[in-house]
Amino acid sequence: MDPITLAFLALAFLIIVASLFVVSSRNIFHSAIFLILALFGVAGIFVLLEAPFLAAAQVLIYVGAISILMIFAVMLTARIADGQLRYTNEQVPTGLLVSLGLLVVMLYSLWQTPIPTSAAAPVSGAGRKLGELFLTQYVLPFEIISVLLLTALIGALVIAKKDPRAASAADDSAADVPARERERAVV
Amino acid sequence: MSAFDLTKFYADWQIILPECFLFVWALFVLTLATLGKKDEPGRSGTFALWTILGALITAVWVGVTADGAAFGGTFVFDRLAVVFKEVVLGGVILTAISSIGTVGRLEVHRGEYYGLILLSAVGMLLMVSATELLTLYIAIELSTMGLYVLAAYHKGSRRSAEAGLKYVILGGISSAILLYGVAWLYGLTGTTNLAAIKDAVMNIYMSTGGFPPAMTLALIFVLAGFGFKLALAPFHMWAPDVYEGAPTPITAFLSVASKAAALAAFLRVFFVGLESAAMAWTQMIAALAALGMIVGNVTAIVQTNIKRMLAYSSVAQIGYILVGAVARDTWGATAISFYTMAYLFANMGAFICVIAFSERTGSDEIADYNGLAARSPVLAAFFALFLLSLTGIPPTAGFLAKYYVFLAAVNAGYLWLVIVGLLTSVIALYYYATVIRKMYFPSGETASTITVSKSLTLALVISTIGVLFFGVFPGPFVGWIQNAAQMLLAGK
Amino acid sequence: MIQTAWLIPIFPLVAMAAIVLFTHRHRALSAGISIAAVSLSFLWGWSVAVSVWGDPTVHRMSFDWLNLGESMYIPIGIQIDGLTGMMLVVVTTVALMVQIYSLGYMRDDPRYSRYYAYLSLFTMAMLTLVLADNFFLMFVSWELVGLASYLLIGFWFEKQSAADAGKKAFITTRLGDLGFILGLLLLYTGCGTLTFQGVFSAVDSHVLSGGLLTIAGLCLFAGAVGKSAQVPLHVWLPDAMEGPTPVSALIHAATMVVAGVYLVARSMSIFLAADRAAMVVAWIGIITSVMAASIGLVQNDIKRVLAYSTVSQLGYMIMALGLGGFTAGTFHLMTHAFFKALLFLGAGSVIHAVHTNDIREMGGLHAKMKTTSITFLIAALAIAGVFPLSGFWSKDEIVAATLGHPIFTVLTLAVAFMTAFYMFRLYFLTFTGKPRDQHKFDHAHESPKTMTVPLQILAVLSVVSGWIGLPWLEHGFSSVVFHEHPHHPEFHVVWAFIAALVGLSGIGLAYMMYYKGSIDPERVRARATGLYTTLLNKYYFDEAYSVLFVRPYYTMCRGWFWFDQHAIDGAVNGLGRVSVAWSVFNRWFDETFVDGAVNGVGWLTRGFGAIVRHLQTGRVQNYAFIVFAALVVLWLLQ
Amino acid sequence: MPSIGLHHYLALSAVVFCIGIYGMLTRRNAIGVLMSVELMFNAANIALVAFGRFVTPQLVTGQVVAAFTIAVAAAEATVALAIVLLIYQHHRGIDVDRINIMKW
Repeated sequence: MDPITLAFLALAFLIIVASLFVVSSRNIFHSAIFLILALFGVAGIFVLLEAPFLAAAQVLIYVGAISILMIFAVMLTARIADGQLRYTNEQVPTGLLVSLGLLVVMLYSLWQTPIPTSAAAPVSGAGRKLGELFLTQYVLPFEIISVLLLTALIGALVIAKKDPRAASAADDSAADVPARERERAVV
Repeated sequence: MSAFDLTKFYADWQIILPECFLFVWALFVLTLATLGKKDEPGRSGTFALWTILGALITAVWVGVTADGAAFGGTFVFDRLAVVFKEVVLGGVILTAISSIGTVGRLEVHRGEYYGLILLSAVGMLLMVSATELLTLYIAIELSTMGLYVLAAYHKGSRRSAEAGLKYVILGGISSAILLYGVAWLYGLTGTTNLAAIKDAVMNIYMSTGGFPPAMTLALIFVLAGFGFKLALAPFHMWAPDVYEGAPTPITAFLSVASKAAALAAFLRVFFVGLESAAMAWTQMIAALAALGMIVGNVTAIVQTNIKRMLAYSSVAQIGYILVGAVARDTWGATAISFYTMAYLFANMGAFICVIAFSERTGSDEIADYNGLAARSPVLAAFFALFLLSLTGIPPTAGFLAKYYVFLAAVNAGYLWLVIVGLLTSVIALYYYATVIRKMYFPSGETASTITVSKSLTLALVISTIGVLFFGVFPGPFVGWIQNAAQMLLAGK
Repeated sequence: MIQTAWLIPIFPLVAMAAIVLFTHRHRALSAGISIAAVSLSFLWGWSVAVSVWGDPTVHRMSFDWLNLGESMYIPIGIQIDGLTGMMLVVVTTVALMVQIYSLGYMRDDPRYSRYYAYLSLFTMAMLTLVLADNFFLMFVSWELVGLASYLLIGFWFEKQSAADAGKKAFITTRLGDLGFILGLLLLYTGCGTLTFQGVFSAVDSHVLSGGLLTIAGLCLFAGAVGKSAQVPLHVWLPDAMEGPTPVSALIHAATMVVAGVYLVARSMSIFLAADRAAMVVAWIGIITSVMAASIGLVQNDIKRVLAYSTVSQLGYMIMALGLGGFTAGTFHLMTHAFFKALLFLGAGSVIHAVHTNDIREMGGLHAKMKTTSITFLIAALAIAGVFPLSGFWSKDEIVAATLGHPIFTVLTLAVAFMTAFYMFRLYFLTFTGKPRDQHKFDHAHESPKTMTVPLQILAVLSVVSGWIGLPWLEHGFSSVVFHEHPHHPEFHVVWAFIAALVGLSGIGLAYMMYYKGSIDPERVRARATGLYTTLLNKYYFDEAYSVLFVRPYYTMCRGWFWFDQHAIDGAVNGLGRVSVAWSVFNRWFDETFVDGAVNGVGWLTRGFGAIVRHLQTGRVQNYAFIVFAALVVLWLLQ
Repeated sequence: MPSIGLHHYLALSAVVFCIGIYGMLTRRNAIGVLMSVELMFNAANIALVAFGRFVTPQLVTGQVVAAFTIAVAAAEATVALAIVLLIYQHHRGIDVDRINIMKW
């Protein structure tokens, strides 16, 4: 067994197991930790696929930013850190069914489909090439993504910023519920 | 790497001028919002309006002067782009006008509201023109990103927050599904450029005499991604809840501008990129269109909230629009584009009526529309007109749109789909007529009169002109659309 | 005049716009504008009709409305030939009479201006319909006619039944319209055009296959079935009597309901080529005719008798058209329009006087309202087919058209008999004998001039309008209305005699039962209780819809719901709060079943919707589940 | 065992995608749901890079798309988490299946 195969198997195992823990861990904080593990694994896969730049980006952005953000959010919202009675909803059997069904469908499609692969060696200096492309062929999406990030920034700011009316917000929402209940009673 | 080519640079950026215009002014509006101590309600709105008008004019100007592709064929400004950009910008203008009241009631973040609308509109404009999957995908994300926030903009309201959450979660998975589909298309064809995909798909078909299952899977994934943007059944589930919870101008924005942009992208992807795989998706689209018409109309009947009713009705409307897609030819593309146009004015108008009504009464319940004709004859007349257009009663634009769509489908041999469409349109008539009846044939006493604010009246008048003008004098416009559709299909 | 014929529908359109925009606060002015406009249409219409009378050329004027080369070409234009001329005369005349009549009849109504605006809208749409030179424009105005009818039926919306009736009419006829538009789409894909000229020449040159032609013909006929209230979509017309009586006269007797007849007559070429479709037309016509006439025998509401009479007479026309008697059908259309409008307006006059619709509370009114009584009598004689009134000539042609089909002949004569009988039952019960409600009788009075003058004019027309069909007239009806397919029925003296005799015997029976009293109606009723109740309940049509559609549907829904409750709910757990759903469903069922009324599709889908909505659980993960499940299902379906 | 090829990577990607779906469908915690969505994005990225490596090794299209995707996912996560915090303010909890005022 060559080292590539070995590395792939190890990484695949790591990713799958970590992912399974992400979706099934009782404690959401543990889920976040396993997510970081899985994301590291994906970065490893990128290395195997000879995409070092991407692996770096994965670690920096995903592991460094997104996951940390999630952990913050977990801490901000976890009133009772653990010991939640039910961490899954009632969709477990059907969810399992559908995700397994889709998995079967995907794997079957994969096996039945010949994909024309090229034996050519991957381009050397992918990172440099990427940088070039960002500024030439893909300059438009590159610009758009900056607008996108700006939008997300402003949006998150608007949404997350404490509203001076936050106190009254609770009243509003309290008023919401009876209205809905009334409506339901009419129905 | 070639040397920097200034001419090409200019040509590229000239084509993308409307988007740039909109973006730069969006930044301006945003800056203004942070500068002002107490943001005047009308100021950022006025700026936004001028911005959009400017973009509209720019779009027309670019459409007239610079016809062609840019950025290495990832972005085009063809006639179809002009048509849909005008539709999208029309939707944005009407949204901006009708938001004035809503924004006035916001305590904070007034400027950001318009800024986000404009940024989202930039994404929509880009969607209309993108001819490459990556650009398209990111444009879609840009347009949705602002909408997530806007849906949750009434921060004091639980419903609005809930709308935002539902939208962002389902948006996220749809985005992932779409991305997965894009990945597979790329893997199977080796490219992300729609024109190249078309050839590659043709090659796959020629060499194997069919499509591998993964191709079908990729198609389904991409379709599901678009289904989310279009609120096409069964991917529509988010729509009623988000429509109900979001601020009503945003609901209108979602249901019109966002869908129009998605339809343009749909045309580019399915009528051009996946054209040679048509046999694999036509049946699917037909089934989904039928499902949309049935589910949308049937569920709309039992609604008691007007926004939910309109949400389900727009699920049905998307079904009608996609009836045109089974034709896969110039007729189909023309029918879809014209329907989108008719739908823009009618649906937008209907939502503006809802805004006008709830601004004065604070209610979105259908029951409260009882006797509206006596309380505000003008508003009731407008609303009735828009509902009739949605039903497809002449001489409104909705009638011709339905006629055109059905004609395209009959011509393509999908008689059963047309029959489903016609039967469900009777159901649609039933619930629209219920509202009209409530307004005009009231039971019991009616309350005080309702006045409509000036800005909303303006928006209503614009919509009415649209509904009637394209219903009565569609000739030149439809000719133009048809021309656009021909050019799209010819691959120019 | 022909050059400016396009003005004819413009006048009422302008009137409507003027009323809505400017004069709706001034009652008299609004009415005046409306009547002035329709008078202009009247003058234009008559002069156009006169100038095309006997002129075999078809005048066409059109401009491009939508011209997109091969894929889409829809001109908008008008076409004037004998048939159009005749329709113009009918529509403008009746519309003018009704509008004048309404001056008196609607005098005290608070929504007077709105009423005239609606009438103008209707007149505009109807005139466009008869002037159209293509199916597309015809369909557009067809829909507008339906809309105006909806508004006018529900005009007195304070009555719940009126508002319901309006909606019922709108939706029932809309069902027929589906057929119309489907036929239109089929014809367009087959012929590449929708102009009458283009379609009919394509049909004549056998461009279309026989099967397609039959289907297209039946689809068009479905439109006619809805609009002209033929079985099984006739249920809306009697309910439409909730509208003001002049409206009933205009829309539900003389103009809108004959739109279907006009459509079939106009599409003559199609039905001549598709004889199977034509046979269906004939059968539907005669079934409708017999059924409606027999229901008319026992109704006690003066307007409902007339409503069923209208359905029955429309069936007559449809049947004649189906049997190839195009002249007969259209000729009867014209004469019927005049005398039926007269009957309705006369009934309106009576209702105006005694404030009731029930003939059991009338009687002896001849003494109080001579003009109404005499004009009503003339109309009744005309519809009964008494020589030499208009009905005699047109009915004779219908009988002549059935020759060669013995069943049709017999049934036609039976309907003639029943028609004469119920019409004179109505007449005798209303105008002769002793007053059965002395109080109402005492307050009765002749209507004002604005109402009686239209009655008199229509009475004259009811007498003379048949004479243009005199068989020995050189430029008679048959030779002018259909130049392209001239159809000269022989005048059958024998059959004319038989038909007249049948009519007279119907009158005679009514005379004996309700005037002289030599036969006691009660005893007849006692003898045939079953039949009587069946008729009184209109053949249980509404109930049958309930049994045939609603109840099986209910069972199905219950089965589905059981499934929902036991199987899906356990699995998805999102399919809803069962108890609430159950109560929603029960309420829906109660309303549907207890009300007993079948408001058609609405109720059915409502129940369906009540169930489907429960998929919308409000929980985002259930939604996501549906998304992913849809992915799998779609893949499996491929 | 054959050497590792495109299909292996794709199979891995499919498995991760479906695990993400499962988590998305069953977790009650809104942040858990978002984490599952991130897994789905990552699965798509694996597929993209693998396709790029094996189908068009001379181009780096797959990597370009994946790089953009990471940015998109970041933006999406930011907005989503902000909305989750907003929900938390209203409901004092972020159980997705309890957020159902609007339905039917």
